[in-house]
Amino acid sequence: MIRTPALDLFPVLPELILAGAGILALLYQALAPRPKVEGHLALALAGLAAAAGASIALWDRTGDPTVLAGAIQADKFAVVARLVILAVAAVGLLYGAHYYDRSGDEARGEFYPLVLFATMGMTLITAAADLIVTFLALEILSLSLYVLTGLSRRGQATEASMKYFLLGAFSSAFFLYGVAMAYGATGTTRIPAVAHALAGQTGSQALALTAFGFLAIGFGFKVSAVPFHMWTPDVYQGAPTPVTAFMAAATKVAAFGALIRVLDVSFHPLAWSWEPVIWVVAALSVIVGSVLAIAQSDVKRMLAYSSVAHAGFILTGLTSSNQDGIRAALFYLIAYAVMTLGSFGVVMLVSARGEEQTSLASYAGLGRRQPLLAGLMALFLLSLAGIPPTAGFIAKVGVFGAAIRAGHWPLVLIGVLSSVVAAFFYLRVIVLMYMQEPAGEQLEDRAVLPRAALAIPAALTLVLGVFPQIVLGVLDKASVLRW
Amino acid sequence: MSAAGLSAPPDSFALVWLVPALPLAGAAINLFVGKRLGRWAGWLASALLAGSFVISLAILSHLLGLTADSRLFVQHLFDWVTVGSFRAAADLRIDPLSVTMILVVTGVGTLIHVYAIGYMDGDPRYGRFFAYLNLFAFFMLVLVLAENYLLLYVGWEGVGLCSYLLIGFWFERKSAADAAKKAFITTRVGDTAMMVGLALIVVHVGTLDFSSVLGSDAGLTKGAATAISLLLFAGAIGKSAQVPLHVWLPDAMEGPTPVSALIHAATMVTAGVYLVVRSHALFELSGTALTVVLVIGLVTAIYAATAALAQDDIKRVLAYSTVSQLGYMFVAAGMRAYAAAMFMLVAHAFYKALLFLGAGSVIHGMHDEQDMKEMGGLRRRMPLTATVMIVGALSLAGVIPLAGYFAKDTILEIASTSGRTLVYVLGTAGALLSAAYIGRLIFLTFFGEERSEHARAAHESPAIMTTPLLVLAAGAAVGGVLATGVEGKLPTFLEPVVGVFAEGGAGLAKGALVAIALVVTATGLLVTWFLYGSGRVDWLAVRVRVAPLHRFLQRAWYVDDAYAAVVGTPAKAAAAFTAYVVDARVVDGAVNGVGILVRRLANAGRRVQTGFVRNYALAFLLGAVAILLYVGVRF
Amino acid sequence: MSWITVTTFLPLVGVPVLLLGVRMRDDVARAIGLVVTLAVFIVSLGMLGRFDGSQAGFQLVEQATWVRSLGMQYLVGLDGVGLWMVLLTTFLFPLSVLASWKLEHNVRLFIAAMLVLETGVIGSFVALDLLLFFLFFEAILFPMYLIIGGWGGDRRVYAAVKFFLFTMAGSALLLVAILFLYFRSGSGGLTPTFDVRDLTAVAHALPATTARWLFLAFFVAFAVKVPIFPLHTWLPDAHTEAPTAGSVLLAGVLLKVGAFGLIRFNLALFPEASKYFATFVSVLAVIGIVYGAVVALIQTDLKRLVAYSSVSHLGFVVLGVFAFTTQGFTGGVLQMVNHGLSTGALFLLVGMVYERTHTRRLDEMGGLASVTPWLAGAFLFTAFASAGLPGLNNFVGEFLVVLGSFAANRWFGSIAAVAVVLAAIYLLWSYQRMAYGEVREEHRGLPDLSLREVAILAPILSLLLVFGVYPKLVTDRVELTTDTVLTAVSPDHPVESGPDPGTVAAGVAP
Amino acid sequence: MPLDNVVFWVFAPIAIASGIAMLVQRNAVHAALLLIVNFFCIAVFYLLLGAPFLFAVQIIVYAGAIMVLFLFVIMLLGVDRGDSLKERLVGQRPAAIALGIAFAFEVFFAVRAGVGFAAKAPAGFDAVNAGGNTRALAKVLFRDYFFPFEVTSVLLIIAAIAAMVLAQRKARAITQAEALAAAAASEGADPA
Amino acid sequence: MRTPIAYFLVVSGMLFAIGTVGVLVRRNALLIFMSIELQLNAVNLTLIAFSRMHNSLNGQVLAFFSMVVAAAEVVVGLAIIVSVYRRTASVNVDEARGLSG
Repeated sequence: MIRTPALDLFPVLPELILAGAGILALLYQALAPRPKVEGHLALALAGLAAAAGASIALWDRTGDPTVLAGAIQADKFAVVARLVILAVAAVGLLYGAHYYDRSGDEARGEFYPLVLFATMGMTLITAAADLIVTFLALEILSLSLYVLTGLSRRGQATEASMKYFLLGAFSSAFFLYGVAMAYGATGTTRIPAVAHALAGQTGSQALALTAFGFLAIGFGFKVSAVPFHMWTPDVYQGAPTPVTAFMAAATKVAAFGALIRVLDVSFHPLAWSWEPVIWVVAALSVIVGSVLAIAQSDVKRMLAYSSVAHAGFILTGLTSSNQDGIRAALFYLIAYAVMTLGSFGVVMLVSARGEEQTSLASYAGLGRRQPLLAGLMALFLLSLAGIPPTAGFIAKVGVFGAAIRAGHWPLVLIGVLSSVVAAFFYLRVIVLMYMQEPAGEQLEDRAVLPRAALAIPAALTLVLGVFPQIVLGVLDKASVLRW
Repeated sequence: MSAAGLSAPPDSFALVWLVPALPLAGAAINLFVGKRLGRWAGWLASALLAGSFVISLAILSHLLGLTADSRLFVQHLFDWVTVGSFRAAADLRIDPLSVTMILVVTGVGTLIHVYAIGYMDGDPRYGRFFAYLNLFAFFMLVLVLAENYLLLYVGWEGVGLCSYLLIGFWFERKSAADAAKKAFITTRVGDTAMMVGLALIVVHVGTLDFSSVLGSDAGLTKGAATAISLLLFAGAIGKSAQVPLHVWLPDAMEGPTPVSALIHAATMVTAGVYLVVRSHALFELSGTALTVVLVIGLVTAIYAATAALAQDDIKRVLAYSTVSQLGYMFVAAGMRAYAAAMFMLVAHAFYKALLFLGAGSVIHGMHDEQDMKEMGGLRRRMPLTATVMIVGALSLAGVIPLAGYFAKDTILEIASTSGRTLVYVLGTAGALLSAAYIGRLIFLTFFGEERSEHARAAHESPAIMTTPLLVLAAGAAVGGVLATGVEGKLPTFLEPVVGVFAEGGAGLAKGALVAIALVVTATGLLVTWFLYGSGRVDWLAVRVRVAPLHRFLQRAWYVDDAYAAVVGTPAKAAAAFTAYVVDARVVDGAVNGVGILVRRLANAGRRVQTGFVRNYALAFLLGAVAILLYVGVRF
Repeated sequence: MSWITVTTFLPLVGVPVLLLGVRMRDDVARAIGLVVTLAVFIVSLGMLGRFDGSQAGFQLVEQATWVRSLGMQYLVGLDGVGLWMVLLTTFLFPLSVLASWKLEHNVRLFIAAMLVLETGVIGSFVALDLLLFFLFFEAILFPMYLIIGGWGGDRRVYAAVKFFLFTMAGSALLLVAILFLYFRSGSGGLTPTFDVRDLTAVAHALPATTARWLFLAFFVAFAVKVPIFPLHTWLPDAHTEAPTAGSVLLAGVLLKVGAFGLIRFNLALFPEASKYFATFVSVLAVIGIVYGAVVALIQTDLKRLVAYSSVSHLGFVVLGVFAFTTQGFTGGVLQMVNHGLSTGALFLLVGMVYERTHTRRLDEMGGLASVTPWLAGAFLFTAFASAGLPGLNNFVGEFLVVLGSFAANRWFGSIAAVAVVLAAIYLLWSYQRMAYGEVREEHRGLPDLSLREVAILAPILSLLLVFGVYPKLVTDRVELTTDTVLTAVSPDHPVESGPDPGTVAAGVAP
Repeated sequence: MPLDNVVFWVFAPIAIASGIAMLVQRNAVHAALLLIVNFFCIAVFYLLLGAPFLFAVQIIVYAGAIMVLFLFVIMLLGVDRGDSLKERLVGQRPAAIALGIAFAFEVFFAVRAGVGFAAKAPAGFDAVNAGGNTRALAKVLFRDYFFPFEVTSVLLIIAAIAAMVLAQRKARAITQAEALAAAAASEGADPA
Repeated sequence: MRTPIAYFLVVSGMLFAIGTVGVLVRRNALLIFMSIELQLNAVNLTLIAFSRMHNSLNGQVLAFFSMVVAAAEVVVGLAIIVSVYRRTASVNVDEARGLSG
């Protein structure tokens, strides 16, 4: 008989709830005579809410930080990351419900379970304490996203889906190779155990470093860091906008969550060796993302490049391998999630029925035509550009501060100068909205509900900008990785 | 303002602040409600200035009642600039020099105000004119009453402002607007040097108060004194239209004639002389500076006199004459004969104001014709004007016993007795030229045949204009009583300020000097009579025959043209180069260049994003290999 | 009462009302703007009353924890320089609102942008926490950008973007330096801080080379804003394209943030480096003075001309400040106020001219002195003030700067003085082309100043005169700040404060 | 030369060669077959390395199910005519090959530094595999890795959804590919 | 076993490299995908080799998980490729260039 260890499933309750909700959604779609959008939405949101509740309940959990035979890390970091992802998913679902309702695609019932499963993968990855769990979670979220990306009638979506899949699978192989190398180096894939082995010099340095390299490549792909970013613009542009919003915001949080664990736990003993890699990748991301965004004429594509740049900023924070860096990165991720959701939400509302109006030109005169949308968009763009008093400003100060504290001021210099370049293309949209006349007739989506949903990111953008301590106070605790 | 004044002893000195304040009030009133006052604006302005004159007289009498040594009073109005150790207050100074000046300014000024009531009658901006005139008087009085250089500078620039406003009073005419601008800017060149001079004073002495700077314990070195003096003198050159900054004054004749009389003859232009006299301690300490003053004055005196010879515009003759006469004052100052300079200043104020106002009367009568070629024989049409102008002319030419004679004769005498033979000779030559150009003016204007319709239709001016003329003529005639030679009344009065002139002994005998002066004057007048008054010479034909020379003189030795070529054109080109090449192309070009560069980079980067998924994978692998290479190096 | 906090954030009171009042009439929006800005002005006057000129250091300080995790505090306070900058700001804003009365489209948004801008600017002047300062400093950008780009001239977008990016690029380095200092202050087990007062000691203890690099980082940020040659090229475009209120505030207030930053941060934090770079900075300032004036000489666009004159005038400020003499410094500060008033007034007047003639090109104007004598008169008055005519405000400042810099370096002072001539040339030249000569046919019958315009001009022109005649209003309150800053720069600097009583006594001198 | 060495040196070249041959093979079906060969070689290595269970899984699942699915799709889509090997992207191929070689070398050096070519496998693996590899594996799997094991189920559900969603036709008729994909999904779950 | 573990690792690395090159040089989406499968198999070999080296079965378990993942991935991947083929009647990835720049 195989003796199974004591089951403490409490720490993975959120994932279990999500998986359950996903299966229920699937069943609803399959068994209900006429599955309704409202039904799906209610079910999915309830699942998210329950998962969130379960996560919050984990906040004060004491006891062994590593549970389930070393597979899961039950710390505050995971709680915060989960909550962010769940919130993003909720907004993403709201967007999606509206989007598929509007586009007249036969009710995409699969959207809801897929988002729930993807969310589960994302929350799981941030809590993973074993590299193989990380890998599995990574695959869960990736496979869901490949499908979600193709979840549209448009040819672009299919193309994006294929590109995403091929490159994603390619990068998965690298990631897995990294896991293998880590195993080879230390004889284990438990994230804390790897660290212990490396700190105790019992592992092989060479293999460990190689493992780090491969894992960094895999994560680099997921977080869209240069030069592993090239799928990003195509996929962001091709995917249905709600999926883009969800993917852009949540994947980044999830992937960075896992990356932070890997870097700051597993490979913490090798920090001196990996910091330069992150440094260079951060610099490249910031520069390439900012510069290439300038030449774009499609808003989604532009935001995709901007997301590359933001990945670079977060990495900038991570060059400091301590609590400062983690806290800064977490805050940045929260801020980024908020503003990305917000901006893609506006993009969705502007883009009319399908995705006809995602070109920059369709933003001309938006300030006149739809002052509310334009105002919100301006707010999100300013936040993305890092102008106070928005969340983006505090976020940038945080990551730059962390990097400077670690002595990486040249990187920060690159970062701030790239922000200036980046400001240019954010401003360009604002120029279009407020300083130019509308060009021709535009289709307009006047739905109220998604607009109301936008109030959440808008409010958060300001609140995080003016009273960041609310969140930072929480992050002070969450940025301590217990292992 | 008045608080400080009231705390002073209850005599007329305490009222000194009213001297500038009255015209200031007039300016304010006329500026804001002048239109409503109508003709009363002029009367109000004149009355207020007359009030100042009365107070000035009271102050004079009070001053005369004091012993020579105690003739100094400083009224503190308020602290103006106090920064660190540097302090400059709004203090007014009463001493013989400033009292002399305020008497001239308020006295002659009042007369000119009254004259202007008639002259400006019917002008649409009548009220504003008097506002400006009053404002001018205010600044001029501040200038001469100031107890420190900074306050003096306020007046100095203020009169420049008013000069600008008044020259450009008829701004619809482009020439007037141009002249106004030219006047302000040209004088500002000198003013700037003066400002640097003030800075230098502060650096060396720490204060700008006359009592400290000019006192014996200022502790200036000879070099510093030279630098300061020359910088101050540069200001004087600008304001008093000396070579090489004289070019603005002839053009300034675009202003209404009372303005020319008040500002460009009697008062403002003499501020330079006042400055030199006031600062004589510095100049004397330097020595070199005095020589410069002397040379500049001498050159100007002769140069301007030659130019005056060839002008056709009656006011331009007088303008060049003023420049020349101011040169004489600087010559005097340069010879340390400050009292002589001051006397010439006073006398000149009378006869030149008289000449200008007379010319104004002529112009008025000629329906705004200023060209002497169009005049002639006006003595019949406007006898009173002719009479007083001839008095003024004779005074200027230096005919005994008119005021002008004493003024000029004193200076030449000093030149001779102090052994400055060259100065004496050139000064005498200048006197000859003076007699000639003023004679030419008189003969062309008042004698001979009427040469135009206007001349034939000319008429005498109203009493409001002629009355001041008469007063001034009296002054020009008998002003000599103030000063006969170095021991006259005015020199004695000024002695506490400027000291006694104590050089001499050498040179020609008094009788010889008088004789030479008479001969010279007579020659000048006679020659011009022969040429222009006798009717025997076709002067227009002569002019054609000596055209190049005439042109040379008429254009005042082409100085203006030279300036335009040497300063104006290159400066404009340099400015254009800076703006359109340096600023737009280089500096801004660099800025936009960065923008373009980033954009190009972006477009190049876009091309990398080909859409080929295999390219993406290649980039991916490139990154992967690079990272692995790095970690490979690390182990 | 928390004077500073109230003054700083009072403007924001109007913003939600304006943004949410979708159906609001334009008049109501304007009225809200005017009432709020006037209220701010009145409150700020209270601040003037509470300020004690005889007390060194920062006053009316308010402190509160804010973003504990980042070490950022809400820390505000005033010294003499800040006080006048705040007053200048609160004074100019109501005038700018009034000047924008004729603005037509999207008035609500415009007024809201103005109010946000006001908070940003005041905040920059009062912040004593470096990061808080940076926050305000950056927060200024967007509203100003909107004002230029939304309501400006033909090339408004170019100008607005240029303004934004230029300033942001400058401040990029600033942020790096600020963070660097912050962490430096935490070395040795201390709690790191952004508190300027505490950082002063930290910064003074830095190695010379480090301090110099930091100085440069700060300097670039502020030099862009001032602007110091050759970082000025955003200014003419921004000024020219901005609507009247934008130009007024840009010239009157925003540029001062740069100069203020130099004083508050560069000099105070890095005295040694300031001294080290003094000649370099002064040379740039002198170049700016002459350069701005020379370029202004041949501008045909009235606004552009005034813009370049700003470059020249701000050069005076920098020159004075970096002379490290009491006179120069005080003159510089005085010039900050003066320039704000006189150039602000010039832009107001240019706006009024433009409203009538619909052109800014000098060659399309002429004869305005005949049709609109009061407008022309006001313009001339201001032009003379700007040209440094004694008795009006600029003179004293300029003279003190010349004096102060002259004491430090004869050449700088002298060259700066030369620019005074150039100022007279371009101002008079432009006035002549605008106001003198024959009236153009299409300009006959233009109305002279309206009551609203008189209400705008009367206060500001009066101040031009008041500060010219009685500059002590400003200088007395700046005196101790001057001493503090200069003592830091050169410890051997003689503390010169106050006239010794007695020497001023009126009466007959010996 | 011991047997395992012989086996290694026989199958290693075949594995490499079949891999390379796959790259240059124009016909997709042939390429798939070459891949099966390759997988078989790898399976043999598993046996050598003491993983008989995985040897079986490799052959059944990989070579059997997965590659058959590939072949099926190739034929279904009719893309077995063979495609041109001409490269249109400039520099793509040389760069790819160069980087590939560089990559292989990097791994080589990492292995040399991290493991060393002298190091033989430690003794005592039989003890690890005590009670049979499958049983030992199960012990580890269900004790240490039971949670990840459960997690894989989600993966499979997603695979099923993917098959349904992406391959569905408008009429929502279940196509062969869909059926196959679904079948493969359940097969993937089988070994568990 | 006498064969050094490193040999297996090197073979694995070479196979991975071959798979990588395959992704880069093949244009048929199916072949690219097959190359990726080759990469995954190479990794599995590495895992099992390390498992032998460490005398632990963890590596084998990891390889097992990897196979499950590979299976799921194949389903999704083939479904995507089929849907692309449906739309464009081609599995040539070079023809998928609707998104670029």
